[in-house]
Amino acid sequence: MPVLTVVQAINKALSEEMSKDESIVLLGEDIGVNGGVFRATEGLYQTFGSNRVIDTPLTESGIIGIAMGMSLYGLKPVAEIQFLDFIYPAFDLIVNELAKFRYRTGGHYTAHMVIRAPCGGGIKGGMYHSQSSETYFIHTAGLKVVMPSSSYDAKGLLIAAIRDDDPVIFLEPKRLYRSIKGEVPEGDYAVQLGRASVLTEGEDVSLFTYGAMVHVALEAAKKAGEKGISVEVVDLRTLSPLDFDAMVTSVKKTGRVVIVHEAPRTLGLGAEISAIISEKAFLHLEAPIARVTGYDTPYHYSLEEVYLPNVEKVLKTVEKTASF
Amino acid sequence: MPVLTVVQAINKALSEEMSKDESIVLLGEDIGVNGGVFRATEGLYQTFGSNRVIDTPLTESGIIGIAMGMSLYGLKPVAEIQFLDFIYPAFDLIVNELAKFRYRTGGHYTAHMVIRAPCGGGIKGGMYHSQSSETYFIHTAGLKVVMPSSSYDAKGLLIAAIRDDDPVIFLEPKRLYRSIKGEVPEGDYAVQLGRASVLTEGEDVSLFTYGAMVHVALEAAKKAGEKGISVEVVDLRTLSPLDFDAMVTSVKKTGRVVIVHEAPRTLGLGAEISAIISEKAFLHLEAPIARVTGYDTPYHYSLEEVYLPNVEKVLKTVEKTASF
Amino acid sequence: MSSGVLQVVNQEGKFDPKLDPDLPQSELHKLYRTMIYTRVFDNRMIALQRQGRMSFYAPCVGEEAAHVGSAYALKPEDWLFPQYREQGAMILRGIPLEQLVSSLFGNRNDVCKGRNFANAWGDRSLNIVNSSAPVGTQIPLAVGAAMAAKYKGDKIVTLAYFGDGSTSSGYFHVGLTFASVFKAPTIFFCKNNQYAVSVPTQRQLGSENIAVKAAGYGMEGVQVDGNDILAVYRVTKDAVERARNGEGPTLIEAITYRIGPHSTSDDPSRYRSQEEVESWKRKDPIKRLRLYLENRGLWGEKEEADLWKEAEDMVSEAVRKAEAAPLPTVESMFEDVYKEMSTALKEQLQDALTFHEWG
Amino acid sequence: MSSGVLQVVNQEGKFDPKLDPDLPQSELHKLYRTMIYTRVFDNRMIALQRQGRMSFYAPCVGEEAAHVGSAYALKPEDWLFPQYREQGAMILRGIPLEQLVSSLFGNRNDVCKGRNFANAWGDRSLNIVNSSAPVGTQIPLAVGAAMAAKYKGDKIVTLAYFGDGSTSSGYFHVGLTFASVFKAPTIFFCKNNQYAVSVPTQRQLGSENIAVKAAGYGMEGVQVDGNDILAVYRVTKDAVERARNGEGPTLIEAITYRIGPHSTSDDPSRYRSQEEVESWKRKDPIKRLRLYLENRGLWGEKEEADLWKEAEDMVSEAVRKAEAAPLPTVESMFEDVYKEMSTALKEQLQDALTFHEWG
Ligand SMILES: Cc1ncc(C[n+]2csc(CCOP(=O)(O)OP(=O)(O)O)c2C)c(N)n1
Ligand SMILES: Cc1ncc(C[n+]2csc(CCOP(=O)(O)OP(=O)(O)O)c2C)c(N)n1
Ligand SMILES: [Mg+2]
Ligand SMILES: [Mg+2]
Repeated sequence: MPVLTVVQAINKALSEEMSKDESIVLLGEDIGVNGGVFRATEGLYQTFGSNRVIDTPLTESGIIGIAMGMSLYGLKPVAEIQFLDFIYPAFDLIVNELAKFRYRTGGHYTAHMVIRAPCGGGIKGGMYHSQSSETYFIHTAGLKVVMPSSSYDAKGLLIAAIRDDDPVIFLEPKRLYRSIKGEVPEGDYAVQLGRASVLTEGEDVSLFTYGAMVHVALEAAKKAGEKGISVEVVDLRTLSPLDFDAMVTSVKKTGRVVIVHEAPRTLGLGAEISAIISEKAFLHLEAPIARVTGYDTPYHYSLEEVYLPNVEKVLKTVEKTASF
Repeated sequence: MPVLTVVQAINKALSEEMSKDESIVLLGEDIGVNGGVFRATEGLYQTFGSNRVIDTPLTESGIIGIAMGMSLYGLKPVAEIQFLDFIYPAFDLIVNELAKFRYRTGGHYTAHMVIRAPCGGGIKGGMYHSQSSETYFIHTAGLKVVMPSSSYDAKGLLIAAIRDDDPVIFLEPKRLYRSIKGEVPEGDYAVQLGRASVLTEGEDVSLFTYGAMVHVALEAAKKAGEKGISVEVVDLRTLSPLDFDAMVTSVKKTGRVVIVHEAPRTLGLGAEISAIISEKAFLHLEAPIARVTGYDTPYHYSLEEVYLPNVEKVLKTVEKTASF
Repeated sequence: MSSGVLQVVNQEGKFDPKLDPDLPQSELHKLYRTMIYTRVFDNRMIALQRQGRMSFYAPCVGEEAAHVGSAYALKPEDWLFPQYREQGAMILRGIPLEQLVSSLFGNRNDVCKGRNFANAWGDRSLNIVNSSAPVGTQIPLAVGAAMAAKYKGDKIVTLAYFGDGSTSSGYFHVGLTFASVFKAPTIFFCKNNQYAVSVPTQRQLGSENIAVKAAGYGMEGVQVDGNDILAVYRVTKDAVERARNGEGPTLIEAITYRIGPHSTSDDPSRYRSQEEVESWKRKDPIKRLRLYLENRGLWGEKEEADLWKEAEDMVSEAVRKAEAAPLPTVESMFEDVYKEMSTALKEQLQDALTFHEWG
Repeated sequence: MSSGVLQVVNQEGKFDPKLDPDLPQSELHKLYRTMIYTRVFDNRMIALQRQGRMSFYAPCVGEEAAHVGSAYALKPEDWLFPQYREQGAMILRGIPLEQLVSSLFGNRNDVCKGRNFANAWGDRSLNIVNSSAPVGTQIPLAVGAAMAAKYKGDKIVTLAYFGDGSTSSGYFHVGLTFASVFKAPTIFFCKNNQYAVSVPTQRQLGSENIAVKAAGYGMEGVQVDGNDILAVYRVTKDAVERARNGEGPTLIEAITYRIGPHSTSDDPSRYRSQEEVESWKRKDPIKRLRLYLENRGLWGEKEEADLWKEAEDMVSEAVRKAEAAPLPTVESMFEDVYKEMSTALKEQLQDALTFHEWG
């Protein structure tokens, strides 16, 4: 099986799906002639032409509004937002139109489309090229939210997102684009939306995470294992709708939970996970649910190593939780 | 002391502060000649003139962008968004500029301003005139978020918000505008931001809530009291930054928590409260933390009574939590 | 009307034969009939609201020619993106009166399952995309649909309605920008009814009018007397033809006036004079078409009386049926958030059903 | 240059005496000097990035005349809202070179405490509002500041810089709408450098140019040769005077070219030809002013060599000092989120300090 980086896997998903389905078109800034600032759409303009790989004017509300109008008409657009940090000019369209269209039209009109956006930190991009703002989308009923952590999932989840009948916000941890490689099958496969994945089985602590933090979590789990703590790392993969069952099953086994994400702490996804577990597995809990998260400050440029959860922080928190 | 409705109290706060401080100007749609669609700015145009009560073009990004530019120059604008549901065209400016200005300029430039917006349901306004989207703002570091539940607090908190050096999102539960009356002192007083208020002392269950739901909670607490359950109702008032201490103190006493808000459940403020209490008072908890919230659907027009938390729902949940 | 504003029929019903589109009698009757139905519908909905039988309504009295005339220039396969004040266009294209009322009541017969507040009509089978409340969002959506049609090779156009206030929205700019860059077959139809709630048009623009904004996009821009249905039809038809021939978008400014309140919650006496309203009442678009028809010998007292009676009866019938329909089911509240109901929503539905039984 | 585009000095340094603003020698030298410093600064920052000593940089090579000439038309009390590619305006107004570099390094000496990524300069004491990354947001902010100044009776103007790409943003529209409705003393200065990253200007607009968009706002719109610093100064000065006299805003389109990459992460060979770049290099704004100075006998070889040497030395010194400064403190990461640190942030600071010790 070919070994691809995450960004190559994304490129593959786009190009294979576009070959199969003429109703898929791409829109975004610099995605055509230039192949995308992260090269996610490299070569697609050459293969599929300017009618299907559309370099747009510089306006995110335009990109999303136009893509959505196209989807109402029956196309399946995949819009790229150059950095998740720049999605907010389209926030009204996403919250008030995209998320509510199926609902408010009684299921008659639907927006079958995907918004792809590089997210998260770790590339020294400062507060406008590092945001993890998934909360805004997870809180919005009507949207699905997905974030892969590996090349395999990147391709499989993107294919699933493109085929999904609901609007999907597809968040790509940009620091994994080139730093993570993995085997990726040629051709058709989809990773089902809404399903978490247990990456390491464990008995002592459940570690729930997603995106780039999966790799931090795995490293911390390994180190914890060396110290005799057995950690179950669960990659959520789909952030909305959440896979409750996977989480509750794991907690019933371990009784202890650490949640890791790089998004700010207050009302980051960790809050919801903590609340759900309290509701659904209260009597199984043997320690407080701990969160290791980004801080409630704008993302810091020169101190990003301080800002981000790292292996040490996760490890210490796992130890503390295990020994509570 | 005069008895005022909530909307009259807001009007008073605006007019008294404007009389004292020339740097306060108001901006919004229909706030001048028309006195505001909810009449919150009634009479102010006549008193302070068109330079201080500015009827704007129909663009929320314009209103917030202009108000913010004014605040950088040293004015203290109070911008009205006609319904919170229409704030999103300004979301980019709020998240990427307003919330981050002090931070990114090293404290040199600050945005001393307030955004007022009627929020919430109960007036048969459907999905675009009933939203409770406080999560988007609470999750955003750099913003303060306030929601009063009485006439007294409405005036006192708005005065505090107008005087505060940080940008404040001031959310006004529109269904209370005329349905709630109360004594409001003439003249100067402020209700400190960041402080919750214990409305009824209780021993068995802590009930955390805010805004219009306070009145539902009080009613449910009364009925619970009749059944022998003593409920402590805490009105959070400031949603960001949260008053941890008040909550933890209450939980240490009762060991049982019910959270009520009309915002959608997933990543509504209840999630954060639940997570914080798990973290800070785990060993005091005697029952799962329960949430009574709006559902994860767009706000429903004709079934709003089903959508919203009501006294019965809260009461049943309190009973269940008390008897766990 | 000032120069540069196309007019075919003047206030007295005199018309310029060179400009008259010369529609057949049956078609003229259809237009007239639609406007009368619309007026009757509006009046009845306002009455229902005043009687407390409906929560809210936004009438279009005085603006019927602007939207009926423009919608009439479209083919059924063309797509319409309404704002909310185009009742006549809904009726012309064929949304049944009972459906319009059911939507306002939010009852179980409503095709949108009672979920929408006021004037949010649409119908997929008629290529009318339901309007929503946020001002301006329909503009880029209409452009996107037009670009999709062009991509698929469908020879259709899209038309977006919006008001003078909506031109201040960022969506106006991004919609016109995309349309001009991609030569999208879209008609941007602005109903300049002089107010956005209480705010007069001069507060929305520094330019002398709205049509002139087209130049900033290298686009055709025209002004038309919005109370003259034949003039409206003419300019829209020209724009539609250009768009269908691949010559790109047009911005149309139809000059009209909102005779009624912004909505049943609005008190227009706070921001405009009765004289102003009266002066515009004299320009009533319905009267205008009637005078034209009479001048051409195509209409009389008897037809007039019969038509009003018929419209009143049809609207009464629609109201009667709609008012009898029950509320939507609790289950339906949780449908259509996603195509398949999520686990969380299934749980929440159970919760709602439990509590609904107590209620 | 095409007709309608103001030019004072042509590519060969020939100038039209009737249009020449006739600045004193010392002022001309100041402008020239600022452009040379800017060029040297740019080249050095690119070199630092290539050497891995800096993470990212966006140069302004080729565009110096457009922003230096326009900033020069302002008084110190006027407010500047930069985009990010106006290094020369920062230098002209007096931000110390060392501060510019410290900001790029994000070190402890940076007045913004090392929090910003690339080119986010500003200085409150110089009335320069720090730029941020999101495209276009500075436009309404500049209008708001101008309206506030007008309200306070301060006779100042505000100037917002933005690029051709930024004209597609909704902020462009709402900013110009407010400015025209309220006659705000704002100059909208568009540096049309032909590209927004890889996207050429024609992809941003259906209109033939950017200046024509002013008409849609009833606003003055002018085009100027952006590589001719005297022409830029002239049109900006006129606009500033009009604004200061209460005659409202102006949209200026300065036609120029980005000779370098969009940023150090960009590879322009993917989207434009070397010939195109070469043809614009021949229009170098620095060479243009030098030829003008030489033609007027105000500059020679010796001065030229000395100036380059001086600029190189000053930039070296600034880099040396900035590179020696330590990172900001962990504490400082939690400051300025709010005026007072919240309880949650205090707890988080403790957390960070704990973990930072282990690291
Ligand atoms: C984004 C947004 N802001 C505010 C409102 C409240 N609002 C509803 S209609 C309206 C005025 C619209 O004016 P115009 O576009 O001229 O249309 P008209 O009502 O005159 O037909 C306003 C301010 C809204 N619906 N959406
Ligand atoms: C809202 C937003 N979208 C996308 C970007 C990414 N981006 C940064 S600069 C730029 C191009 C800007 O072009 P222009 O306004 O012409 O200025 P120039 O870089 O040419 O000076 C883009 C797309 C951004 N910073 N902000
Ligand atoms: Mg209007
Ligand atoms: Mg550019």
